Amino acid sequence: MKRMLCICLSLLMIAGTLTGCSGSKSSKDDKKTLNFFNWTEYMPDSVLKAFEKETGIKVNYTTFSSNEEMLNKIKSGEKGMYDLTIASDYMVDTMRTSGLLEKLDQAKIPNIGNIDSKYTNMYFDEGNNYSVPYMISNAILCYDKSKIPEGINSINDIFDKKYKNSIVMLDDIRMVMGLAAISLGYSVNETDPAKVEKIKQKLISLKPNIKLFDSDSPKTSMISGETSIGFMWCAEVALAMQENPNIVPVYPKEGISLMIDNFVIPKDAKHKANAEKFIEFLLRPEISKMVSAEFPYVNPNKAAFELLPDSYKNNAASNPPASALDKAQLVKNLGDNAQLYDDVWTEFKNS
Amino acid sequence: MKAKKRFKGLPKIVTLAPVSIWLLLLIAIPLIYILVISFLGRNSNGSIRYSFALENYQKLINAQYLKIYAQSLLIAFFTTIISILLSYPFAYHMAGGSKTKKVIMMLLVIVPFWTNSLIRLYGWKTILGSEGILNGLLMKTHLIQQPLQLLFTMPAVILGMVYTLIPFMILPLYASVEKLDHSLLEAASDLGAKRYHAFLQITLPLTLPGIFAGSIMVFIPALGYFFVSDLLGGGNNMLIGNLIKNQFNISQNWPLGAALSIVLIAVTILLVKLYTKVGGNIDDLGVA
Amino acid sequence: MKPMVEIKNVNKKYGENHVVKDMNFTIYDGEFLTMLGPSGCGKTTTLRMIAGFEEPTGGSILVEGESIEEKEPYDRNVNTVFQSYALFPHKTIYDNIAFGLKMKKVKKPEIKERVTEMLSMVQLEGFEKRMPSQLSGGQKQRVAIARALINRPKVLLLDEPLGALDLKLRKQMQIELKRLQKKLGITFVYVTHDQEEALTMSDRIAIMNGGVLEQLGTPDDIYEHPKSKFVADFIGESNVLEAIVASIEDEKLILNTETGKVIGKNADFQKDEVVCISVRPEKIRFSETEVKGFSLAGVVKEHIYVGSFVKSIVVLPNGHEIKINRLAGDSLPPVASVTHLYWDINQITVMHSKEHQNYMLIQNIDLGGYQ
Amino acid sequence: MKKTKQKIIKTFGKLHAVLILLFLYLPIFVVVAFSFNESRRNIVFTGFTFEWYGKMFENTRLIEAFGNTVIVALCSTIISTVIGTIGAIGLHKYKFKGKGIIDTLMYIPVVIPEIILGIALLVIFSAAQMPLGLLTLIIAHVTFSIPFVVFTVKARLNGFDPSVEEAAMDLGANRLRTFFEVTLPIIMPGVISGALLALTLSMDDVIISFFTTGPRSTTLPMQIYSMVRSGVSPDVNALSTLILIGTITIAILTQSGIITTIKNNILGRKQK
Repeated sequence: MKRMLCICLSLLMIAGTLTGCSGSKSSKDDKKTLNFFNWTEYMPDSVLKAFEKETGIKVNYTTFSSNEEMLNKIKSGEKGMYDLTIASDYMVDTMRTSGLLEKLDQAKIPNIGNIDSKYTNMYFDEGNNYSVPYMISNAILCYDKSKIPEGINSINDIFDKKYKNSIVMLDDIRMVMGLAAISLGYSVNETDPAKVEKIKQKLISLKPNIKLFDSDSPKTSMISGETSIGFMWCAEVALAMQENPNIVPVYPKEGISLMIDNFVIPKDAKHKANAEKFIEFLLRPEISKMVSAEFPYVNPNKAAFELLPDSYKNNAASNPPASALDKAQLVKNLGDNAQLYDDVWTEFKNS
Repeated sequence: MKAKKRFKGLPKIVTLAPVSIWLLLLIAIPLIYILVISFLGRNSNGSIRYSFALENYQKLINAQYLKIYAQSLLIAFFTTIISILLSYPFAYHMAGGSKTKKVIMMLLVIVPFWTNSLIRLYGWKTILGSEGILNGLLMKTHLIQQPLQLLFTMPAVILGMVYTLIPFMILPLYASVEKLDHSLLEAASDLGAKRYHAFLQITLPLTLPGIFAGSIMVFIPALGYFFVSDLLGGGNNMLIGNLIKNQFNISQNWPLGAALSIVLIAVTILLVKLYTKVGGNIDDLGVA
Repeated sequence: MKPMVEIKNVNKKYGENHVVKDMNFTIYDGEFLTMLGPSGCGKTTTLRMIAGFEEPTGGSILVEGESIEEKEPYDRNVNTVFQSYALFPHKTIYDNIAFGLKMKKVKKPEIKERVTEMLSMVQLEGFEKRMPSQLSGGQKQRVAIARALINRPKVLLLDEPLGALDLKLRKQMQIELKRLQKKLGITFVYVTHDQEEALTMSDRIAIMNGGVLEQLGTPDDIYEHPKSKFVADFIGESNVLEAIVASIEDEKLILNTETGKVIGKNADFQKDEVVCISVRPEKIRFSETEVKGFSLAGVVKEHIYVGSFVKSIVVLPNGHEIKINRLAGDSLPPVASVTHLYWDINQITVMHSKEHQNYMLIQNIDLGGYQ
Repeated sequence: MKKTKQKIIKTFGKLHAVLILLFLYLPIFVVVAFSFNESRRNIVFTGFTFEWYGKMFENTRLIEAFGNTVIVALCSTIISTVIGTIGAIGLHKYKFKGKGIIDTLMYIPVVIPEIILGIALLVIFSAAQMPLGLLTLIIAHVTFSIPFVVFTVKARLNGFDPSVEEAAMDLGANRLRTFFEVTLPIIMPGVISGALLALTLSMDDVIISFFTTGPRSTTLPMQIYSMVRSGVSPDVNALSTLILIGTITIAILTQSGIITTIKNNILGRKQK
């Protein structure tokens, strides 16, 4: 019996090492690789395969689930471990000021012209020397019209007592506090303690209505009918609408907060040229179209926009009305006030 | 002729050097690193300000944090108590079985351990959801008209904790119940002790080390399992785990996170030392 | 007789605890030597030093003239039978016994043959496939012996191997061990705290106490002529009296004990020296009247019938109880009567006593109304 | 009267045991069931299909992650079991100055929040200029597995009779031979359960792996974690079902070793 046991254990080991080696074929760190560090579910496989076929560059795709996770890894890891990553606007600002980003060689990325001028030369990176916009997502409301026939059109509507225990919210300090700030007409980066106190009180009054917080996939609660109102990313709403037609996106009249995700190249990236080649590849209209097909975020690529099907264009979730975008606010770094927001969030969650 | 001088220390070094060096390099150094950070400050852009500061530890004494600590301790306490009540009869029954039965039951307890814990919690979500299986069944059999609100409540978090940690209670309990030699029980009943007397006076006290070991292996992790409260509790309440995670992520305040972790580690080491003073055998902490 | 094992001023210290003090003795080839003494007297430590499990802090141990105290246990041509048998729980009896040969890379067929032969020698034929947990105490003990003897060691060390057996089985094993030792001619070094076992089995006994070798000699030599109070006390029953040499008449000693005069055999004692007398219970005789040269008298306390003989207790005026064994049927003084005790001076032993001062202290006690 | 009371206790015990096992396996039945579910969302069971198993095997990144996990899990389990076992023997047998420190350090990995251990290890690896990859992953996994191996082996060493080792040396086996012929076989059950625990921990770790892995060496738990983040779809269930079946077979193979030895004992006793 013991002998049989050893044989099967050793077989297992051989099998393991085989699949392992076959898995990481190009273990040598040669020219032909691109280490891409991206959000989960934010880049279709088909695009990566197309890029590999066309350029012969193997893409090593690793994922993270929040800007800060990516920052932690890059900040404390060895320099140049990743060649390309995607950071939201405020994070580009943080990384640029902390010297964690490479300057882009604009000449290598002519397609940057395709990007809608609304999203270039933003506060966090004048002249786009460090970043190229990839996708824009905004946090919007939505509701299930079969459960709430009267519908919702403003943020203050969801504070109504009758919606007790029926809202799914993003588990994201800046977005949720931003929502409350906008409902009071404040800036999403409010630092005046008195106003922040008001935001806190408003949020605490909303707590009974909130059934759960979920940043992973809030759409599941809307589709399964667990909740009748949702505050989530526009793409999540778009995907939920495909599964449950009763779901209606809402651009609250008080305004929304916006987040622009951008390609950036970490400092001392080993394959900077490959990264730039990838950005250029992604900016092509037909490729950008492939991305929007699978991830219906707002696409800043004007050229790609024309190619998109009508279902994308008239779906308000992925193609927000111009009026909503003008009033959209960008979340910025809070610097020393971060602790203030963190205390508010802890108290809100604890209430 | 002189036989070669036996190098006496060799076996001692061969056995102790690897584990000690590994622990010193990869556990002691990180611990020192964390301790150092916990006394530093935070720059506005979230990086570490290399200047001595006690602010992190001062900040720990604020109403919100104390509330979180209290809540986490409460949940961990309930999880431990329920685990004991559920595991004790199971371990007792398991220890009573024949040798093959013991091995099979041991296997049955360990195997669920090996599927991804996250997936199993999602399984519970599917069962307990308002449109879930349980509610569906109850509705179909007209036991209830409205779906019950099972998920995103405190009981759901405790259920998740108990579910994830119960094997850590069963195994040490089984180890100490199995070591109990049954002649003691016969002696007790022989002396006129009725069944529950025998249990209270003999079995329970003797299996205390097992209970204590199981409690430590359930209580401490329960303090840190934030993903259970996020999934089944819907993120409605914060545990120490969430608090620490936020410091490292959203608020990028590593020093405060480090201070919180040092406190958590100190509390645990205190518990373990208390455990040894009570006479619990440290080795019981190991799985049977 | 060729010396097999020589212990040369061997010392052993655990920190300040000096367990074996300056041990010196020789064990001859083919001899059955027993190290006997109370627990903690250093006998097991000495045995373990011969086996190689402990290293002496000083002195050397020679086997067949070659010093081995530096050698690892597995390099010594010595085998041990342990008190707890120490059988390999995960191996069959066959593998247990064959272990030594396997280590010496003996070829398989030869192993099989020698193991079968050894199993028959210890009457365990057919037990090859058994596991140790399935054997009784006696069987386990025999497997342990077989496992050691199969390697044909120069010296076999036995650490209280019969300790765990019941009385009847122990008696039987004592005889078997003796028979095996004579048949194989291997030197046995045996450790026990049971004096009766030592007396029945050994060619020579080494009495140890507190890490010191009290006496080394044949069983009857030790029984008849204990060299020290400890040996007398330890081996068999013995009445030990302290006395002072009143006068010496050629080879007779006139001794004043606390409660009377007695006579002993002279062996280079001086006048007024404090000595100990060791008298075996079966060597003391009763007498109605005072016998010449003796003035030791006491009250008969009780007679206890013990199978083949009668144990009597006589209490001396100072409360000291003297044990006397007479064959059943001898005439005995009635209980509570006064009787006089005497003995043949060649059958008792007089020893130098270390507790000199102690005697001086009690010399001038008023004996009072002795009735 | 006494007979029936005992019977009631026995049946209650059995019933309770079955309920606990049901409690442990309920979600697993759900996970396995939904791996055959037609609809993309794990909410309602629409139809039966093997589609997800097929789709899963096409997903090369999943297979690569599985390969990495198997390598890391096996290497870290073997290393931590070896170091842990001989370490446990050393700690059991010998006393030395820093023993208190090592014993306390042994508890740190059990209690330290994973996120901070991950970051601290990452800082050490980058300070030592070690490129992040399978090696650093294995080192990190060994670090948090060793204590569990040490605990289980030490628990097993509790009842170990040292004279058995002396007997082996007495019979001519040097220290190394004694270890392999005597000590190791006797404490094997402790070593196996320690190894199984280390394997379990390594196959379930996400946070520490996130910080200590390189661009090419994502592991399966990390992959599952990211798939779960975008809503659990049946292909994750399919994957988990396969892993479950795989681990059950390994468990039966290793533990059956014990079952057969038990059988031998029973047979042995009958023979006598």
